[in-house]
Formats: sequence, C-alpha cells, structure tokens
Amino acid sequence: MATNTAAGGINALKLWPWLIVPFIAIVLPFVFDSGHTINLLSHMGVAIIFALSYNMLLGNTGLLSFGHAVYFGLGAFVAMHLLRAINDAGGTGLPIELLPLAGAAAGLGFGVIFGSFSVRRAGVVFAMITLGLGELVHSSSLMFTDFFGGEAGLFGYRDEAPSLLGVDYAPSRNVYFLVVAWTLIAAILIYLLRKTPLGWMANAVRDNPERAQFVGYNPTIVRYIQFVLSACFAGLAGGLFVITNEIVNDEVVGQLQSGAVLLGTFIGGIGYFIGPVVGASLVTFLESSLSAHTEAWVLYFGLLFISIVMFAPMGLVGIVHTQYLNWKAGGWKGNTGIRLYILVSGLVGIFGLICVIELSYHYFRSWDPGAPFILMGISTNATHLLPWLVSFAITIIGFGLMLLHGNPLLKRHISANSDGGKA
Amino acid sequence: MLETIAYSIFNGVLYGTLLFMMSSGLTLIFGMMGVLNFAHASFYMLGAYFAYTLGLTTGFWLALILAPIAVGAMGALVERYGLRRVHQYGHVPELLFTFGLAYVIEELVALFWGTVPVPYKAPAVMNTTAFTMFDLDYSWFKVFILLVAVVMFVGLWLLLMKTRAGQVIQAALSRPDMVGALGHNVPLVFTLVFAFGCALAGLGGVVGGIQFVTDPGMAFMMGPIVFVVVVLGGLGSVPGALVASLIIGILQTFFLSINFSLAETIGTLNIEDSGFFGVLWHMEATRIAPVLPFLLLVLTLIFRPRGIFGKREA
Amino acid sequence: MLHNKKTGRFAGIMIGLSMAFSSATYAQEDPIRISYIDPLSGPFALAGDGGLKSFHFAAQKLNEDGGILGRDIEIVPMDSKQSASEAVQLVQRSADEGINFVTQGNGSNVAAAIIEAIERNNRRNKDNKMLYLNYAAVDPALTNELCSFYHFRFDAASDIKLEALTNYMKDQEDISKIFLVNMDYSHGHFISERMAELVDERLPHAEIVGDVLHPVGKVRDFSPYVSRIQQSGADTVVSGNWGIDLALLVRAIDSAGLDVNVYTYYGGAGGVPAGIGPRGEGILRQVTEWHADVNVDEGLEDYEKWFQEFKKQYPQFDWYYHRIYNQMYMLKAAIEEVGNTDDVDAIALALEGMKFESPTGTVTMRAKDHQILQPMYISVMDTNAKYDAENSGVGFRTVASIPVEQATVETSCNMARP
Amino acid sequence: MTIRNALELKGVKKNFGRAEIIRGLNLEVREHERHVIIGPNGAGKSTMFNLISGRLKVSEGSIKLFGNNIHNLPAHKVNRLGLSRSFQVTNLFQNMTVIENLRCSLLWSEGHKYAFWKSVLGQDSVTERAYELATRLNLTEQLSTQVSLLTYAQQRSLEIGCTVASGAKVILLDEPTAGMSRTEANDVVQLIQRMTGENTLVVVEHDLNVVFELADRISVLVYGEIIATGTPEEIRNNEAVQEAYLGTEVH
Repeated sequence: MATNTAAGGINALKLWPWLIVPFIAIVLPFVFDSGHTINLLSHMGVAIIFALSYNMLLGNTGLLSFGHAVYFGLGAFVAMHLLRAINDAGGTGLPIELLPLAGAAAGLGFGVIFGSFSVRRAGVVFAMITLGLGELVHSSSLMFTDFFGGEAGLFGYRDEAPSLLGVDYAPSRNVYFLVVAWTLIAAILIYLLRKTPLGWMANAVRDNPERAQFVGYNPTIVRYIQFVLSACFAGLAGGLFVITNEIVNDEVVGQLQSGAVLLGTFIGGIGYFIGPVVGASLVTFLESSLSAHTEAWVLYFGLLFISIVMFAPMGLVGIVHTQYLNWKAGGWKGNTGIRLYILVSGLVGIFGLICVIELSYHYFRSWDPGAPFILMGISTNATHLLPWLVSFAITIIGFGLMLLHGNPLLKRHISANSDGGKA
Repeated sequence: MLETIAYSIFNGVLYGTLLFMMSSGLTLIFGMMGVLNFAHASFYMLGAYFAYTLGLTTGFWLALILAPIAVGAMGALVERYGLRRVHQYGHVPELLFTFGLAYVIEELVALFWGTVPVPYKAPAVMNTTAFTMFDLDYSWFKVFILLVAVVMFVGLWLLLMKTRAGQVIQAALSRPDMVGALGHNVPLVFTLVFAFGCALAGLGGVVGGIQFVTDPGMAFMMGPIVFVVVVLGGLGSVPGALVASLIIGILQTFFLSINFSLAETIGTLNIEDSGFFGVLWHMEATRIAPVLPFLLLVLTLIFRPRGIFGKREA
Repeated sequence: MLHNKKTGRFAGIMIGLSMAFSSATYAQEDPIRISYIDPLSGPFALAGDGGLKSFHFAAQKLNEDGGILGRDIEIVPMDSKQSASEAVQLVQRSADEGINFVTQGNGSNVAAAIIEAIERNNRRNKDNKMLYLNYAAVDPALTNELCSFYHFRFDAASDIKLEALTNYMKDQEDISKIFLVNMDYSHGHFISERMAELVDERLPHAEIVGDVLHPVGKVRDFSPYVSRIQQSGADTVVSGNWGIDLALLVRAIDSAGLDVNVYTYYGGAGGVPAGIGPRGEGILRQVTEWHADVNVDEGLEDYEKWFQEFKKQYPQFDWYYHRIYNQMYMLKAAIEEVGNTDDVDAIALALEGMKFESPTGTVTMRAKDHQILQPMYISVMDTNAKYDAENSGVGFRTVASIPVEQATVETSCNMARP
Repeated sequence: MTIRNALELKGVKKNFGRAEIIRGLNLEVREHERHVIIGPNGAGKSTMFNLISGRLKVSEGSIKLFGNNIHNLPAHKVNRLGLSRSFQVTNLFQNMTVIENLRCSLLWSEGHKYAFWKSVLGQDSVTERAYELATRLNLTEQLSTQVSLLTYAQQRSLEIGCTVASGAKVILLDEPTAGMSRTEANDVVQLIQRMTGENTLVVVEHDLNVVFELADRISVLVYGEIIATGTPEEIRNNEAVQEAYLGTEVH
C-alpha cells in the first residue's frame, strides 16, 4: 500500500504541467485580445503539434529529416480540399472540428508510401532521401496545379462549415480554443506513445540498432511505424493549419517549412518532451515579432541556432534542466554568485554583439549611414568611431569576462569543492 | 538530333565541370570526416565574392589564386573553432551546425555586399569568341572553365596518388577510424582537409560567379545539387564525383535541349491534361529537367546507397 | 518618419519581445498609416527593399506638401517573407493596429491571399475595413475572376502588357519567329497561352516557334534554352521572367552570340540591369508604364527632379515604380474627397473611376474592375540613355509609346459591392 | 542418441575479397550443452559468431538452428528463431538505465512486438521478469543507473542478462571475461552458469581456466577450420591441438 501511495504522489506531481499549461493557454486570449496575437497563438499551437511530431523522428528515433513538411503540407492540402467541398456543398458535411483528422489520415497515407523506402537506413542516407523527397514534392506542387492550386494556393472558409458544438468559427478566438483542444489531444497522444513498447524500442533503435536486432526487433520496422505515426501527427497539424489560415499554398510543403520545424525542435531541445513545445513556440513568436523590429532577424536566428548546436546541444530546455539538476544536487552551493556573474557578463556580451550587428546593418544597408539613428535608446551616428568602439568594447568585455574570468573561476571553485569533499 | 546531342554533351561537360569543382571538395570532406557540409555551397559563394572584391584591386588573375586561399582560411577557422567543438556530439549536430552556418554566411554576405548581384565579370579578353559550333558562339571564358577543371582534376589526382599527404587522405577515406593509428595528428589533418575542400569550392565560386550570377542567393540554389553529385558519385570518391558531375550536367542539359513529352511522342491517346497521370503524360522534358537531380538522388539512395564509385555506404 | 521606423526597429530585441504583445491603441490624430507587406528578408528582399524605399520617398514628398488632410503619411514596413500565409497574418496585424490601407506588389499568389484576407476581414470586422492597393502584382485574375471591391491595381495587368506589346509588334514586319521563355507558374503559363492567341489574331507575319517553361529560380545555366532558341531560328524572344531568371537568360543569349530581341516585363528592375550590364544592350526590351528616360524624351522637368532627388537619397536604387506616384496621389485625392480615413467604402467609391493627371498622361482607375488604365512604353537597353538603371552603366531608350486605347483589355469582373 | 543438435554448421566458408577467413567449417552443438570455442588470434572466432548471428553473410555452406536454415537471415529473424548473442565490446543501450535495458530485452520475447497502444510500465509480466533478472544479476542496487555509468564488470553482466532475457534457447557469448581481473572473471563464470541453466551455450574464450571450468565440450578453431571437438579431457590430450594451439600458448 505504501508504495502505491508513493507512486500516486509521483503521478500527481508529473500531472501538474498537463493542468497548468492548458489553463494558461485558455486564459491567454483574455489577456491579449488583439486578433493578431490570438492568431499568433493559434499558429504556435499548430507549430507545437508539428514540432512534437518531428521530434518523434529526431529525438525519439534518431532520424534527421529535411523534408518533414511534406506530410504537414499534404495533410493540409487534403484537409483544404475537404473544406472546399464542404463549402461548395453549402456548409454541410464533416464538422469543422474533425477536419484535422482528414489531414492526419492524409499524413498517415503518405507516410506509409514514402516511409516504405525512406527508413531502410538511418543517418545520412535517411536525411538525404528526405531532402530529395522534399524537393520533389515541392517541385511537383507547382506542376500539378489541380491538386496544389498552383502558386496561388487554395482558399476555404472555416465559418461556412457545420460545427459539432454549434460554435461560430469566424472569430479567431474560437478557432484558438479549437487549436488548444487539438494541441492538447495530440500532445497527450504523442506523450503516451513514448511509453509504449514501440516508443521504447524507437529509443533503443536510435541508440543501438544492432542490439535491438539481437533482442528480436527489426530496426527498419520500428523506424517505419514511428515514421508513419509521426507523419500522421504532422498531417494533423497541417489540417489544423487549414482552419487557422484558411489558405494553403506550395510553401507548406517547402524547404523553409521543413527547416523551420528542425530549427524549432532543436532549439527547444530534442531530448525532452517539452523541448519542441518550447522551441516551436519561441521560433513562431520570434519569426513574427523579431522581423518587425530588426532587419537582422535572420542573422540573429542563425546565430542563436549555431550557438545552441555548439554550446547546448540539448537545447534551451536542456540548459534549464541541467542547471536545475545541478542546483538540486547542491552544485550551486557557494557559487551562485559566480554563476550569476557568468550569466550577467554573457548577457552584456550579447547586448554588445546586438549593438555591433545593428550598427553594421545601419552602416552597410542604410541609404545614408551618417543619418542619426536610435541604438538601444541612444541617438548615435554609425559613421562615427565612438559607437563602434563602445559596442565592440561591451562585446569584448562581456564575453571576455564570461569566458576568461567567470568560467575558470567556476571551474576552480567546483574542483576545489570536490577535492575538499574527497579530503 | 545530332546537333542536340553534340550540343548537350559539350554544354553538359561545361556545366558538369563546374559541379565537379564544388563537389570534389565536399566529397573529400565527407569521405574523411563524415561531415556532410551543408555550408559547402556557401564557401562557393564566398569564393565568388572574395574574387570580386580582391579583383577590384589586384585584377582577376591574382584574385583567381588569392580568393580560394582566403576561402580555405575561412574554412580552417570554421573547422577549428566550430566543427571540432561540435564533433564530440556526433554527426547530426555537425550537420546541423553547417546547416545554421549556411544561413549565417548568406546573411553576412547580404550585409556586406548587398542583396543586389555584384558586377563580377571576366576580364574583357576572355569575353571574345573562341569558336563557333552549330552557330552558337563559345567564349574563351568557357574554354578557361574547362581548363581550370582539368588542371584541378589532374592536380587532385597527383596529390592523392603521388604525395604522402595524399596517401594519408586515401587511407583515411577508406578507413576513417584507422587514421589515428597511422600516427598522424588527426585534428590537424581534419582541419587541413576541410580547408582544402573549402578552397576547392572557393575556386569553383571564382569561376562560377562569372558564368552565372554573384548574388547572395547563389549558395541556396547550388547547395542541393552538390549533394546529389556527391551521393551519386559515391561518398568520398573523387573520380565518382567527376563522373557524377558529368552525368548530371549532360543529362540535365539534354533534357532541357529536347522537345519531348509522352503526349507529343506517343500521342495524347485521349488522355486529358489533368489528374496525376494526365499531367505527367503531358509534362514536357524541360519542366522535368530541374527536378531530375533530386529524382536521381532518391533513386540512388534507395537502390545503390554507395553511389557509382563509393566503397562504403553513407 | 524614417526616424520613427528606426526607433521601432532599434528599440532593442529584449523590449521587442514584450512589444509584440502590446497591440497598442492609437490616438486618432496620428499619421495615416499604410502597411507595406512585401519581402524584406530572404532571397526576394531586393525587390521588397526597392519598393519600400520608393514608398518612403513618395510619402516623404507628400508630407512635405502637407500630407493628406493635414496628417502625415507613414509607411509601416511588414516583412511578408514572400509567403502568402505570412501576408495573411500581416493583414490581420494591420487590422489589429487600426491600419486601413495595405499595399503590396511582389507575387500574385501573395496578392490573391491578401484579397481573400481583406475580403474576409471586411466581412467579419465591419468597423475596421481595409483597402488593398496593389502596385505590382500583375495576374489578370486579380481583376477578373478574383476581382474585389477592396482591391485596386495601379500596375498594368499581364494581359494589358501583352496587349500593348502585340499592338507594337504588329507593326514590326521584321518579327517573324517568336520564342516564348517563361517561368513555370501561373504568371508564365498565362503569357505562354495568351501570347499564342494574340499572335494568331494579330500578327499574320509571325508565328510562335517555341514555348518553354522553366522552374522559378532554379536554373543556373540557360544555355540549353538558348540552344533551343537558336535551333528554332527565332528572331524574337518574349519572356515574363524576372530577377535572376531573366538576367541569366539574357546573359546566356548574349554570350552565345545569338541575334534576337528579347521582350520582357521586368528588364529594368529587380537586379536585372545590374546582373546583365552592357551585355544586354540592343537585346533587352521591356514594356512598362515608365522608365527613367521618359523624363528626357517627354521633357518632364518636375518629374525629373523627383527622380534625381530619389537617386540622391537612395543611390543604390532608381525611381522605377512610377505607379507608386500615381497610387499615392490618387489615394490622397480619394481620402480628401471623403474627408476621413475610416469610411473605407466611401474611399473605395471615390477611387473608382477616378481620372488622374499623371506626368505621363491621364490615367483612369476603371470602375468595373479597379484596374488602372495608362499609357505604356516599349524601351530598349541602351548605353547612351541619360540615366543608368541600377548603376549598371546602361539605361533604357524609348522605342515606342503606346497610347491608353491600345493598352486596354476588357474585363470579366463582376464584383460584389457593399 | 536422442539429443538433437541445437546448432549445426556445414562447410561454411566466408571470403573477404580474396582472403578466405572461414574455410569449410563444420560444427555441431548439442542441445543444453556448454560449448566453448578456442583458437589463436585471427583464427576467425568472431567472424564465425558474426556468421551465425546473421551479422555477416555466408559465402558458402549452411548454418542450421534446430534444423532451420538461418544463414543469411537478418539478425532479428535469427534472434526470433531462438538465438541471441553478446559482443566482445560492450553493446547495450547506453542512454538507458539498467532496468530499461532489461525491459527492452524482454519486450519481444514477451510478445509485445511493435505495439503502440499499451504502456510498457503497465506490463506486469515484463516488470516481474526484469526485476527477477536484475536480482539474479546482482544489479538491484543499480536499477535506475544509466548503463554508461556502470563499472565494466557490471556492464558485462548486464549484457549477459540482456542476452538471456531475449528468450533465446541458444546463446553466443563472445569473450565474456575479456579485460577482467581473476576474481571478476570467476564471478562472471558463476553468473553464466547461474543465468544460462537449461540454455545451449556457445562461448568464445581465451582464458583457459574459464574454458575448462565452463565447457561441456570444446572445439578448436585454427585458420578458419575446426581441427578438433571433444570433452575438455579429450582436447587436453589431443596431440594436434597441443601442437597447433595449446603447445604454443601454454609453455
């Protein structure tokens, strides 16, 4: 009995994110009531499902795909054709709430077909096949205009379809709640899939395909089923995308879409269930907001991605998690100050780097580099030496302190402590 | 038809040699380090831009030599301070690193040189007509491209076959795990090979930037094709890269030069130009040509993952 | 106003994160804002950048003259990344910020999506209607099947350009064999189909000897296409290509020493002159509503000053989009006639059928489909032109001017009006 | 003789290019016996294991497992027919814990296949057997330790456990005591005896103490051929063996 209670306690502990996150998700649109923000939130939902499905491949099975948008996009097209048929039938047929299922079915179908020859090998061969397939499907999207609607794409109307719950889906907020519901369903299913024999063996095949063979599993079939399920969820995300956007065109199957999901998933952290959730939300948000504030957003994006790959391959969630474990294990004891110092000096360095980049963009891209412009609240002139000197100085001092002073300090402190502990 | 074939072969070879300049570097890097360098085409782009900028002061001929060296130096820096760090995490992060690097290089190029194509041109003397074939003029520059490619292939071959460094690289290509056993400084060898591969791509850029257009989009467009060449030729095989470059060059040129579709050749058979098979039936060869490399890529990987000349699978 | 944009841009990334959520409510006496939704990053950034600078400049000039109803005009740049779905989101954002006017030009697919998004917004959100001013998307469908009461096109549609072009070609007896090279999407498909009809109808002395479609932005080596042109014996090439795809095509034609004339839509913009340089001289022709040397040919002193001022301010670019001039002044006239910016329906009605005295002649916004009708020019690349295009050392010289009557096509538009 | 053969190799050959590594190998392993393969370095012992377990393809000849041909079958099919193996180098799921490794090894033999509709942790029989195995392996203390953090000897015993867990009747162990101290090796031998019980066991081993302690019968592999098979006693007294192998190693 005692163990049972303990287990129950653990379950309750593990359950709280599943309650808190949806609660926040439902409250959010009442806090930010602009249509654009709600749309952005809906897009995050779609991106989250897509990224979670992607991580079923990359994180769980170790399959790096450069063409996952194929399943997202084909799911979206099939769902869109269905929506248009519903529109044409005067708003009768499948209820709009179930439309994503059509996308999921399409994703599943194409996953079955394309997966059959993609997953025979993992690693680089798989990556290259998905790259080639992605290009092929994207190219054919402009050739087969009957199905793909050419480069103009296809339109449909979500409010001209029957609703299961009698909701009017014209306002973005109602759509948002539908997205939250589907995101939650998909997230729970994907989470549960990780707990099944297939989910376990996917991890096993990722780590050691040979060993998996010697316990009876065919790695190709494990990859294949995992791939098909992943494609199915990608299609579901695509179907949901149709409802939020009401337009589908060739870009949903394109390379940029495939790249974005890879970026988001990796930035969040492929080793964690919530990694893709965090990453997809962040990337969707940055993509729509950063570009409104700076020309250099693609560069920032690239730099963020590279830094994650180089310094934190477990992603943002990984950073937080390791620090948390470290803190819990008492690793912060006596050196919290040093850690804070490293963090602050790192932020100073980043601040300086942003100044340098913004100065460069003004200097090289502006029609009049000499025109005064506002940098971090201060009016400066990019043709003068001073702002450059200051920015470079801040960058160098920030990163210099972090790398040459803070880090060694922390290392010394830790090793001194552990030596002391042993002695 | 003879005209078309002769033309396809000649122009295909020309295009193929350009592909070879880029892919030979990539195949060396992959064969040795196992890194499928997504940013390889970015180094090709840097070659073109460096040559353009250097050429403004030093003239084309000096830039032809200096630009690849500069690109090689960049490559060395990237390997030393970027890839080597990521190497410990495995091949997927390496791939992702170069994937991100490609974005960053493109942005930086657009920042420094602008989004407009730069007026990078061959010296006037090379724009004169060298010969005329079937009423089409060929400039000295095209002859020059062929020449550079031949020199490069011979140079590479000599380097790999006749020098000690080449022996080490060859050994590494067939058994990457054994290089350490040869008693060589493996990280240094890696850096040098990466730099050398990048320099080769840079050389491709110096020439390709003139033949095509030097703009920040050039890497994005060339990138996937280079992969196709490397995979088709067999990862790590330089002769394979040459053959694959030529095959793709000639095949693509041929598809573009002929007027062919199933409907025109066999007859429409009352098949309408709609629906999946209908569209395919009426599809003209010219519209398929650009997709052809990717079709080859997928088919190669399915049926012969080791490529034409490769000894081991990817 | 430029200053304002910079303030917004450099407010700092950290602050930026929180800013995106604060969908600020604006006071009424603020500037009249126009969202500029075009690619400002990525491979198409160049085109978006040029358009943005032209709009900034036009707004600046208007503001110097007192703006509209005494209010300044502010161009709000929004990066569409050349993506239709991104553009749909940006329309939504504009609506949230209370912006009534949207302008866009790059890509008819994006244009179609914006029309849909605005129709949808105006139906669902009656207090905050919007107007779409299209300065460069040329798909005829936008003023035919897809025509909308809230969409106005200030550029000549593709069918009008072909009309003007063939009206010119029919008097050129030396044109006998025409080869079509176009991009493999609806824009190119339209030209290939419509051109075939027009040649049949109108050019008894000419025939089409070849018609190829190639994928957008993927071809690096155009020499195979050139070989086909050569084998067909064509003397004239017609191409709707733009950007790199056109630059590479013309370069390949030049380096093969082929003696053909290339008639294009976009020979003077989007990096083409810079990409081709003097090699396009005598080969490259374009059909446009304007080019720099029209100033000289027609003695437009005031407009030449406008052109020069722009060049001085943005040395990398040229004043290429004459339609932006038309668009801004016609919008000004319409708003001033109505007296406010909120009654979008009334402004649309004011724009309908409006006649405007443009430097190049009278232009009319056709009421039936909201397509502008204007005189057109055929010009050829020429090193002797007074003004270079994109600092390439070559400019354009007028070959023929096409009066409005010869640059008009009937429309099938049957739009729903409020 | 009512005892049937668990494993039967007939005229097996294997070439790598021109080099013939296995040159007409014949071997019979009886059911329930512990059969040890010995031989000098480079004799082809590991290659033989790789051929049997489906890791390599046979150039010529046949391999039978309980009368079924298994040569050139993929490894997972060989496993499902009742054969499992360990490796010279530790070969586990490095990112998983001890108990997770055991669970993974049990899933197929417990008939769960590729199921994605049931929870692994909900399968009581798997859990039960995994804990039982862990107890027999003396790894109860390390249940939730990631295997990469185990000691070498612990990793080796876990590997034996995983091999047994997969439910195979025939188990191949490739140098289970390689790189271990004498006491560790003794522990492993006991562990093997304890764990494998009724199973048929084929072991490649260098340590002759281990060999003679473990083996019911011994085969000697020299240059790709079996030159002798017999009880430990017979092998000890076999002249050919002494000449070819024992004589050169045990001075």
